[in-house]
Amino acid sequence: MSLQEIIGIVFIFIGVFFSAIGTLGVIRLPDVYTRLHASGKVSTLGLVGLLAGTAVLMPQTTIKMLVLALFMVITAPVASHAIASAAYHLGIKPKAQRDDLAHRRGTPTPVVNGE
Amino acid sequence: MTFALIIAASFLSALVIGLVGSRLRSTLQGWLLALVMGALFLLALAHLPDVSEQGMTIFSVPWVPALGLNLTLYADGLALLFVLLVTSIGTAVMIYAGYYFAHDDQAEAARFLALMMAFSGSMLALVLAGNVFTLFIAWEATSLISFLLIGFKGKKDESARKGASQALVITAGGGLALLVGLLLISAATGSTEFSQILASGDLLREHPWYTAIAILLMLGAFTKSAQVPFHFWLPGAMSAPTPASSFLHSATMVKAGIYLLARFSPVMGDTNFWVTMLVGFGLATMAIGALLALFQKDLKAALAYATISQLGALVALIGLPEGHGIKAAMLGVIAHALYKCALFLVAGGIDHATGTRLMDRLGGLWTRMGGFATVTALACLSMAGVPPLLGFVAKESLLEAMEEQPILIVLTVISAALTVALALILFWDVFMGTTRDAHVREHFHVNPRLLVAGPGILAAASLITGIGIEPLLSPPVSAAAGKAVTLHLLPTGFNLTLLLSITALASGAVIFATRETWRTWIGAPVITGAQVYQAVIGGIERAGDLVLKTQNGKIRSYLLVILTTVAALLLMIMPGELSSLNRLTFNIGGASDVLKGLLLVLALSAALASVMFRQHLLAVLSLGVSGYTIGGIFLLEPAPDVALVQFLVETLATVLLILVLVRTSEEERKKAMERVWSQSRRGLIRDVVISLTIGVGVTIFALAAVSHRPTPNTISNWYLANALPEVGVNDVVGAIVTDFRGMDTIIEITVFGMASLGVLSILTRQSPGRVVRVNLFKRTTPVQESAAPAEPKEFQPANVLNPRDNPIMRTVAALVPPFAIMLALAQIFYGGSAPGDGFTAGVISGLAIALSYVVYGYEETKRRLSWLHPAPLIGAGLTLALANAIFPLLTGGSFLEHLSLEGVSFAGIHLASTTVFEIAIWLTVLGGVSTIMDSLSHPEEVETL
Amino acid sequence: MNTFFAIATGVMFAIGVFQLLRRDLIKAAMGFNILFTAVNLLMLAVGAFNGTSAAYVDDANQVVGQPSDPLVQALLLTAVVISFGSYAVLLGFLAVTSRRFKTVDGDEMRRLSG
Amino acid sequence: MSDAANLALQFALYVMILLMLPAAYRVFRGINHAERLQGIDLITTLLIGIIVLLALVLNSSFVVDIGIALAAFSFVGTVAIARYLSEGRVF
Amino acid sequence: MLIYAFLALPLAAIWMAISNQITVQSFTLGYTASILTLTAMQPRVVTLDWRCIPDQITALVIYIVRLFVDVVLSGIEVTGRILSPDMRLKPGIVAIPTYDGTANSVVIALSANSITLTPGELVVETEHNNLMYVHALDVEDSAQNAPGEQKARLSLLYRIIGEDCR
Amino acid sequence: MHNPLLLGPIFIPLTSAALTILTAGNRSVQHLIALISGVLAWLCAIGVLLANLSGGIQTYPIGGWQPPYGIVFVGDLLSSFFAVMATTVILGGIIYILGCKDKSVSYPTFMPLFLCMSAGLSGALFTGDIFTLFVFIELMVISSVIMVAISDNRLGLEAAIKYLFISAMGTLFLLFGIGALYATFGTLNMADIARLLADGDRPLLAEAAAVMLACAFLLKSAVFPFHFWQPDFHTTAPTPVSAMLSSVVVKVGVYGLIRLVTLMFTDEAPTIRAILIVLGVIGVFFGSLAALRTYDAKRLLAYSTFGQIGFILVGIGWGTPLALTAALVYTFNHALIKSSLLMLTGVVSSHTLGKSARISEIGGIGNKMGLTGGLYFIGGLALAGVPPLNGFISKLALAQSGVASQDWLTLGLIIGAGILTLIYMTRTWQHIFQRAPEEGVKAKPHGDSQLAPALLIAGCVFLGLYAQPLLDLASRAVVQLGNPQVYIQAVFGG
Ligand code: NA
Ligand code: NA
Repeated sequence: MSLQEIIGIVFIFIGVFFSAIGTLGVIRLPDVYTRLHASGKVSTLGLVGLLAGTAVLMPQTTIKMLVLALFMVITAPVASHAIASAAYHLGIKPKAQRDDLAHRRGTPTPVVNGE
Repeated sequence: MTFALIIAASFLSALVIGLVGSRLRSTLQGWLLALVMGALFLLALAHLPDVSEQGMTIFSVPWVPALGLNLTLYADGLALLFVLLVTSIGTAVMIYAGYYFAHDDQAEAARFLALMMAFSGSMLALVLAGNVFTLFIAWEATSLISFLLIGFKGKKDESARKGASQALVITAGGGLALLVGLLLISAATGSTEFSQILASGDLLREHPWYTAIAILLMLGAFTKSAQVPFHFWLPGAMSAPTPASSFLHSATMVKAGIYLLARFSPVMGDTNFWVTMLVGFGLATMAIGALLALFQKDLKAALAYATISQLGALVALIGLPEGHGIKAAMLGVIAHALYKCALFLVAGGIDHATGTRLMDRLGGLWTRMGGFATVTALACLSMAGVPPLLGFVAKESLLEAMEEQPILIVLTVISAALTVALALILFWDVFMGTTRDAHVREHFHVNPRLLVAGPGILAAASLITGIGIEPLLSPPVSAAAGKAVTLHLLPTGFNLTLLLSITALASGAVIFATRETWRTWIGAPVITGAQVYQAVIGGIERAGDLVLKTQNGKIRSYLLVILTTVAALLLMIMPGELSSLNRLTFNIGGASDVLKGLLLVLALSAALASVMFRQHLLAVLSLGVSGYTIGGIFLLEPAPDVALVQFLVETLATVLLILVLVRTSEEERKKAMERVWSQSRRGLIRDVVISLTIGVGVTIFALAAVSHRPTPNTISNWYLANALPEVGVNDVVGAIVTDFRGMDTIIEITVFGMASLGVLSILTRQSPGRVVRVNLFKRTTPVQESAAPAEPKEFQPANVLNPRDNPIMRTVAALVPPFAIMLALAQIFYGGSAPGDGFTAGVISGLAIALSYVVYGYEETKRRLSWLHPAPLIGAGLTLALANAIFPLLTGGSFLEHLSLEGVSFAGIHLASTTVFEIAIWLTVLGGVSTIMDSLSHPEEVETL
Repeated sequence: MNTFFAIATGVMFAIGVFQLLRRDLIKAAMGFNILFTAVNLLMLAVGAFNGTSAAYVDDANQVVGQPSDPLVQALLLTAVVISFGSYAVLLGFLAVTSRRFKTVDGDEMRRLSG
Repeated sequence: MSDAANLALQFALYVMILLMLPAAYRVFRGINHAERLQGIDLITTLLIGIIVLLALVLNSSFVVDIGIALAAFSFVGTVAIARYLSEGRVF
Repeated sequence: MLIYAFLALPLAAIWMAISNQITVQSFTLGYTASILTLTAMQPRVVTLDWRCIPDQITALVIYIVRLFVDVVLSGIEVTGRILSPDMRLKPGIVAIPTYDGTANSVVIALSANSITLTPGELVVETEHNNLMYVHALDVEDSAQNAPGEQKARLSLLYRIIGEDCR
Repeated sequence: MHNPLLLGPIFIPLTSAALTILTAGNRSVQHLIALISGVLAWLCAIGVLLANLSGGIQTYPIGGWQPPYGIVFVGDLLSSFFAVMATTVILGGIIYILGCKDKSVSYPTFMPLFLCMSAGLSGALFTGDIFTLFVFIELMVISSVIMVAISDNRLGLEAAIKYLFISAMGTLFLLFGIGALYATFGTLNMADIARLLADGDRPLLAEAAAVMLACAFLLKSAVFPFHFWQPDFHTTAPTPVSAMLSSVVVKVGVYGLIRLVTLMFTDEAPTIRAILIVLGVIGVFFGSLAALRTYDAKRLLAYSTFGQIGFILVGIGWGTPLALTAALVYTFNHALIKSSLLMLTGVVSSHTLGKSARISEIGGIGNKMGLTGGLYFIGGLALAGVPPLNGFISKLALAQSGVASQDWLTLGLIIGAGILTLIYMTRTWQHIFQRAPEEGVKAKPHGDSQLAPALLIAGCVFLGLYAQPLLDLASRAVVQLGNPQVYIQAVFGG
């Protein structure tokens, strides 16, 4: 294996690792809001890793990878935001020690219940 | 040729009277037509000497030679006899009809008379036919015209419509049997021409099909000539205006069956079967008809049953072996026609004058209708068989023909006695005594004076022919009988025949005298053919109702039937396939297979989950997952182009399905879903069994397909080799889609465009009047200002809920769509070397626009994208695609030929027709996707074409 | 693997048929979708199976490895688009049934019978 | 690319596809719609990763185009469904 | 709109990337296509001031780099939590002021974006362009730090949109 | 012979469809385009037929790609015969549309859909490629389904939904068959498949393909037990569409079946034919009995189509040259008769207040409509096979071939069922045109124009009186069908 391949593979494994952790988080974390942190950030990081690895292993795709990564970094948080917002609207209460939003809406604060 | 002219003249005068008759007085119409008829009669008479015993083809025009269908006329004595009959009776009837309609609408009279003339033509064609199909055509034509004539008063009279329909069904149904019989005859003899058929008697009688042919011919004849058990249509046909009843239903049309039997008797007759059938049915009909006639109160009905009886006698006569009865039959035809027609016409006159035909309301008309009474007396005497009238001669020959068989003679005498009784009843109850109904007495209309002329001529003819025109009558009868016949018109001595005649007269008188007595003893027979007919029709109708029950309206049961059928078919064929499955291997060849397997498991479980979920959204989402996974499988295949399309289509499908969820009432959806889950155990098991059976069938099918795959020989290798040199692209799939099989793609995008126009149409149809016409480049906004209630809310968080005020969403919605459209454009221009093409570009652009909708809202997006007229875009795209396809034709090339500017390329794009095509696809698909989404989301505001 | 693939096709088909036979028309529409997916899988099984590389040629008109059958892929593209068109029309219809017939239950939508 | 690298890539691909199972589990057995949507979002992200890896395995750079396209339009899908969840309509 | 001429540049770059054609011709085509696309789609993004462009670009690059850094950091941060046995969770939703009720929507979007990519934070809702409700994994920590971070973030964002031209 | 005229019946309507989308704002222009395209398509179809008579089978490889690699259009006598029939009736339909007062017909998307349906129809007839056949059939299906859904009859939607589901089954069968054929032979060109089938062994899979394709075609022509969609669909369609569906569109299935048994699956043909006879007889009775008892005059005609297709299937089933000739002639004549009858029913129901053809509402409505009544009567008689109309010729030919086949049971059954046709047609005629309307029922003074049905009925009469040419044509087509080698050579050598 050439150095380029080693670097590429390393990146890819980093990517796979974070993807796995992101998925694990989605299983493990207690409510949808906390899980969004895992699915939105960690798995995005995983993807970025994979993209970086691909860019190394297949240099002709570097710019494409960059474009894709940028796109994901810009849209992934928005998607998370959209899901969180929808969840809150659906009346899914966060497991929260403090809920300014509920407070603002006039509902008594924390109901520790994700279901 | 003359005979052809006679037929043509009938039809022609029908046409003329139909066209101009309404301007003439109906009596004039009647006289004119009588003139024509009379002329035709004389013309035919003039040809009497020309017609030899041996018939011959006199006229033939090929019509459809391939089917042996020619218009052939064949003349012999038999035919001539009937021609004379039709034209002579016709003359009288036409005169009568003119007066009969004197008080009616002239146009109606013209319509009626035209039909009558057309009938004459058809009847003449029937008897002169020299080709089996000519015969059949004329046969059906008479049935049809009879149908129209019976139903002539059908506008108000339901029984007329019923009777017409019944008569048609019976006679035309018999006609179909006749057709088959004629087909068999022509198949057996190898010809459709009478000239040959009539020379093939031995062949036919020996033929294995003989019985079948005989039965079929008899079916035709018996139905037409109202033989038991088909007789009932004839009384039912009495709703026809009287001239029609007398002409068709006593004198001519009902004799068509007699004619048919007589015509084929030389080649088909004289076998045991023939004799038994004809004599059996004939005599039965004769007796039953005569009996039933006595129970009728309606004058016309009584006459109809008497006709049935007489027809029965004629059939029996024709059936007699060795042509014994032919002479009597021919005489009977003439005699019956003359007196019965006259009687019918009288009945019409009475009906006209008194407004009723019920004998128990009539009586004592002698004083008021002297002419009619005289006519009736003559006709009744003829009917009763009193010398010197023709009826006597006919009855004499009848008895003479029968005299060898005691049973026959007994039946004949009984019937004759009944007929005598009927004749007496008819005359006595109508004309003698006092009028029984006061209303009739007071409301008597005087008939037109000359109304009696028609029946008078006929009655006179009965007398004259009886007394002394033997020379006139002899040749045709001889011709029909096929041998010289001597007619003895008056008793030649006291023999058995005369004795029987007298017996019949005497017993008839007794029956007449005791009529009050026996009428109370025996009620009218209960079961009649009409009831059987009703029962049969009722049975057919019930069968129809049963059939209609299968159309139960449930789409599920329809699908169930279809799928069960296919499952059965698959299970029938596919097990045979199992033997060829030994080529199958269960190995897993490498990583790609494992991955595919994983994805397959995922796809299947997602699909299964979509079945199991009780909430629609969940089912939609799992379906989406399943679709994405399938896309993954395509990718591993590797089929990147298909995978991309699959991803896109699945996304779009999910969005659309959600739009549908939005537009359907949640309550109804929940109700439906609850019902799905409360399905009975039996139904569930049935569905599962069907699904599994089909699954197994498809599995075997797929296994077979997999094991048969023709690796080395497919035409695909040609595409792989030629994509780059011929079309200049690296993506072989793309080359096939846009060039090698570009036509499929044109149609495919048309389908897509039409589908979207369909969604548009069906959704905007809900709000009619919203058709907005747009200029392609100028927007006339259909958007109505929705008067949104501006209720101030306490707290309005700006979130996804209200993305218009959500800066996060707005910004992303500004950035992503241009990016997506650039992506789409790249697929259009560089699709030749990468996955993606015009279609994927269109969907991506459409989804980008959808994002704008989601975020900016419908109205704001419409304002911003003022160029976007989705539906016209479809038209533009299709037009471009077709123009691109047609263009090479103009330069002498092929339709959809690949054109490219050799050596010219810009930014790596080879300038070729393919690019134009891709742009066209893109436009169409973009228009389509936008149209679908617009209409599903905002049908009230959507801009239509 | 082919064998498994074929079996999976059959299973997918069975699922689709079962779903199609639900009285809830929206579910039945999903069954429609699944059935077409299944038939697409079958088409794939028919032709494209032994490929190790996509059906692309390089600029020297060479194919690397064993390409998957391009014709079947092209047919699939057409079939996918066409079945999607039908599906979209069906969805369009379902979108108005609720309003027009006041039901999305197939068994209740039987004014046309007899 | 060397065999070892290829093996590693295939391994990575396996793991990524296996990861889709728990993500799909979130969709199928989620407690509420938001979680299911989250699961779908995750699946899409994983799928993009898989596509990129596949481009490497198949050694065909054009496959990544599919990933880019998928990223673009799956985002639309997520946002649309989120809006449907919160407001009951899409646009 | 002049701004599109400017915005078309990155799009043209993206065009060259996705079409794999890094040539002048490709740029020309891509640029033309971008202009057309932008004109067609009418996105409303930022105002343009020629004098500020260099600064804007600098700020944008810094922002993008920070974005990537944030992705990495927050990824690692959350990973740490997921992998720890008790996940050290003190979740909650805190309101963070955006300081300026009249803030440009782009600013809010970008700041929301970067908040969401900040370790342990996720924007749930925004209110009247001056308040964001942020879900935090460690609510105390976030309540303490977020306003300050937001201030720094905003100054960068105002540079990007050219309102805080240096 | 490469003959670009083959493109006409397909691409002239298709192009016109595209143009009518663009000119949707102006109905007159739409109508003009449609009329011109109808005439041109008709002329092209006739041109192909004539070229065929003089120069043998006509082909056209699309894009210049030679078969079996490219798609080739083939106009042999069979397909040009069908195409002439289709374009004739379609032209009639277009003329009807010009004078039609239906709301749905005035809808701007109607014309494009109608033209696409006709393009799909001709395409399905002319294509020599089995997959393209599928594509064209889908075009036809989708266009017609939409026109039915937007029909003035509010239940059109219900019918359309049901049809869409059932038609999907047909699509599946078709794709199954295509897949199996491709799996076996690696090609899609029908001539190529025929060649390979004739040369090599015939694996069971190919037989499965035959069955699947047959099922698809049976479904398209609404043969028992795949018929359930048809009465609903044909009844609720807007009149001009219903006239096309019931007369020519169902015939695509017939065409496909004939192709199947004469070109490709000649060895399996006896089995398929035996099935066709059984299904045909069932259809004859099923359709005729249902027609007798149904509640709507249009629906009656739809059920009648079900029955009449049965007659045609029996002809194909007998399979002798004469029987096939009869089936072809029957197909042609039925197309003219059924389309005109449906149009006439439409004319009458356009005079009712609710545009209804329900028996309960339509009674006596035609009482004052002498011409319509006369035309309907002639049409009804033609349908029942009464001489001298064209329906008689077809029935006669069929009956003769039945005698020649000596299949007495079937012959007896179908002849017996013939009387049912007569019963329901005359009953309906009496009900609509002869009786007086119910008290208080007034017919609207203006309704659809009856030019088109009058022309078609004139055609019926003409083809009855001047029947030989059509028979000759059909029998020439049958002779050609008897030798598939000619077709194969024309595709590959031409
Ligand atoms: Na492509
Ligand atoms: Na491509």
